[in-house]
Amino acid sequence: MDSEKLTDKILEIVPEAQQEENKQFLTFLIPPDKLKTLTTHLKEEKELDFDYLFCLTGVDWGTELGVVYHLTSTSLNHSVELKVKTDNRETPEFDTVTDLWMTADFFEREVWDLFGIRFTGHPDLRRILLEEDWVGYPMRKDYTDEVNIVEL
Amino acid sequence: MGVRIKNMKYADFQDNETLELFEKTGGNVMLTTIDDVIDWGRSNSIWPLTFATSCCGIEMMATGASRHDFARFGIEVYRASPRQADVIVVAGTIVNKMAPVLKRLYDQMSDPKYVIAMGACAVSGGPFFYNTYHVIRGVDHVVPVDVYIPGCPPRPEALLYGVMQLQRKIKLETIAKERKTKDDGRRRTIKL
Amino acid sequence: MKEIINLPVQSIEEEEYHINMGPQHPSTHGVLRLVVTLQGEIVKKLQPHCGYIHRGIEKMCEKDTYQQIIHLTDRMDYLSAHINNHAVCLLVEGALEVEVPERVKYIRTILDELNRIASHQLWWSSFGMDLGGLTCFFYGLRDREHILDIFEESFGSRLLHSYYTPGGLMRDVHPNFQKRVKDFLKYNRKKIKDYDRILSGNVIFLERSKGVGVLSKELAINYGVTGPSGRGSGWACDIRKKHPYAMYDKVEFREVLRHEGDTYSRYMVRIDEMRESMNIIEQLIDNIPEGDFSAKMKPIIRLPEGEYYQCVESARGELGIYCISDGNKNPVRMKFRTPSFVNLGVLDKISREMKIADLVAIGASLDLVIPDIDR
Amino acid sequence: MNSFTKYFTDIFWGFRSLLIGMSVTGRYFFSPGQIVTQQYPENRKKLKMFERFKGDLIMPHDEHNQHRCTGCGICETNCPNGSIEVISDRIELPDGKKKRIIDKHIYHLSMCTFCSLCVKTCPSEALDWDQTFEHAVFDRTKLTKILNKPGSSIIKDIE
Repeated sequence: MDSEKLTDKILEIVPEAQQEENKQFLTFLIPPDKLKTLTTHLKEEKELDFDYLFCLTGVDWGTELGVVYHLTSTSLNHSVELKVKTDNRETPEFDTVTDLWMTADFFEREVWDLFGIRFTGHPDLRRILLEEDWVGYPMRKDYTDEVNIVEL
Repeated sequence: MGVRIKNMKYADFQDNETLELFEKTGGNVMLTTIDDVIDWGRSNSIWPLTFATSCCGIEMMATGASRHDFARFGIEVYRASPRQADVIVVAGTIVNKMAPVLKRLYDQMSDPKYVIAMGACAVSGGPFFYNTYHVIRGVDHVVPVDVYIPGCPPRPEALLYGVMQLQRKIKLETIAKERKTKDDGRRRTIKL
Repeated sequence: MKEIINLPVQSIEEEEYHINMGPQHPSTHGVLRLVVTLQGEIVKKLQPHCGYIHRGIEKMCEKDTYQQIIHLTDRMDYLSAHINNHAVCLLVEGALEVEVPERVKYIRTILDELNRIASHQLWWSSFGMDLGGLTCFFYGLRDREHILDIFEESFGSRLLHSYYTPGGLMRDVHPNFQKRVKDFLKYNRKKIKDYDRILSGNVIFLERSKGVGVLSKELAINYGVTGPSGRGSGWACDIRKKHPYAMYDKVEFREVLRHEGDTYSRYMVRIDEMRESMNIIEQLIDNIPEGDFSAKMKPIIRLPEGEYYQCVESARGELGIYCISDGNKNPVRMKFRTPSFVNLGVLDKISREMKIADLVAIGASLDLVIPDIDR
Repeated sequence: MNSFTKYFTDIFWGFRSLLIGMSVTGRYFFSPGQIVTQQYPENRKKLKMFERFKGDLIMPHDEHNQHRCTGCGICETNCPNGSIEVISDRIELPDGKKKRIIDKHIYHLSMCTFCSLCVKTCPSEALDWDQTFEHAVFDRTKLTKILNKPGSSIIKDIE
């Protein structure tokens, strides 16, 4: 499917989606509550068939926290990049995509570990890299740790 | 000083002044002979623990393999259990989560036990000294270290050289005195 | 007495218990901890606990310049250090739209493939060792030393090179480079036959690897298992074919695919890949063009504002780098989609209902590098 | 009958594969020309590293005890792990100009990762790699080195 058709299709499913400028991928900013609907459609519909989630990234843009999903279809060879953002730095929360792509299991645990973004419906949301009793989320921009970090 | 390893002369080694600090003080003829025999045995059969955390572990494997052959030094077999090991070669970064495990492994080893810090990460934190939140800056914050081998990663020959340094150190031990517990003075952090 | 005898005794077959493999365990290849729930000898559930070598490389990248990031990526997947460097270099070159000289492309491709062979040889050694064949360990590492000599002659280090820079190479390759590589290829062709004779046809090895840890193609895609492990399940996921970079669109090579999806097919994919890598090198080594070893770059590299994703085929699978830049010399966010991290996720799924001894074989066949998981 | 033959063919192929494998090891056992083991401390005199081998950072000095380092600090800023510290002084030249000269070029071998960025970026080519690799010591402080020799000065024509 070429990118124009894909854009139409995604806008049909989620009219609130905003397309963003990006040279490499078709990028959409999705409202967090529509994430589940869109990803389910992307995965399940035969003509979209996004069966491979190749990257899931947690990002701290300074004021907003968010997650970037990179999806591609192994059969139809088209890819898309989805973004969700939230202002809520205390208890950021998005829907999980683990039930669609099992890759997301570890990725989401990592994002929870390093950014403190909670994923509703994730089967086993524990810290994956740091100890269970670690305080704070180290990849956030405002993370400070005077004991462990030596600044250059 | 009669400490000779293989056919390396005393002057060929580095850091002889620190070695002289460790030198034993006197002893009668009988005891020194027994010491020599025991130290000869100990220094030529130091068995390492299979403990590799990252890149330096690959060089440690390379040292154990055909080209460099660890076993020529009596470091015959890698033991998977700390109970059977004499030396722990800390090859790689030690992070906060791993430090308790390393400490426990060290505690489980039976005396006499030795530690070689191999590679920049184990010596001082190396590339992960600054700006990171989860790294122990030098394994000597966790366990006392006998020999430091810098390099990232050190060549297999450098590891063999470090092993010879350790053998020299073992040859200076005496059974008359308890082996110095390593916490006095030698375990210090370096101001950078 | 009677009460004791009449106590309800749970038979061992029904009782579940947990054992810890790792963090210090010879067969986890590093500091991975697997909490295995067993019933008898059958694996019922497996929980990987990583993070025992989590060094926060992504956090460090936010304070480093792009040249400095290259030396950090060496330490992620140390067995394919060149390929990791290549990913960062391609990311920077793509963002700045720099055209690197042909010579650089040739040399980079050759070095990448040499690195892949070295990585697979080390994997072969440790895989054999995990299955009880100590001979493999000595033979694999013996042949690998030849590649390391080539590396060391040109840029002075054996394992972690930091040889690529954005725009080119740190310095030109040694004049002996071509001759040494050709000698190595001649040598290695014979040795790979030895590998087949020692392990690939061995009856004990076949018993322990065929039908063990079967991963279907659908599962491989759903779990994102890339690299030789994914291709062992029949999924054509080679980045060198899908998104060619460097010289890969100019050379001819076969994407090695097998469809059984078990440990043996993952093993055979890697053995065949070594041969394919040698074919690629053979096509390139005689035609390295003369020219500069680096394009002109500014001393301080600033990527234009935006987001970039670059993937390369590392020895373990798809290595992706997602980078957000705000126009400064440091990235805002640098995410490494490392292949081992993703491949580890499937270990639980494919080792269930297997014997615990098979778990060692399955874990080794996924070729996990632990610092690559934890970063 | 079928399982019976299968049983014996399996045994036959099993033995065959084992013998094939053992023939490889046997060949190496009886061909001493293929010995690859290096006798490290014995061959120490002959053992030569490759000329590009990165063993240790040095600052080459010429016969007049002069080096090429201006103390600009570019190596310090380029070092990814802070293993170089340049401490420089400002002195006043006879003609009234101020000039920066190097006081100490401190190099932490314990932290160096041999990425070669300092050697590459140095504008006056003052740094180079040495081929020594025998660095193991008992005391970590010994790994901090001062690269410029005592009493050394800068070669005249370098700015």
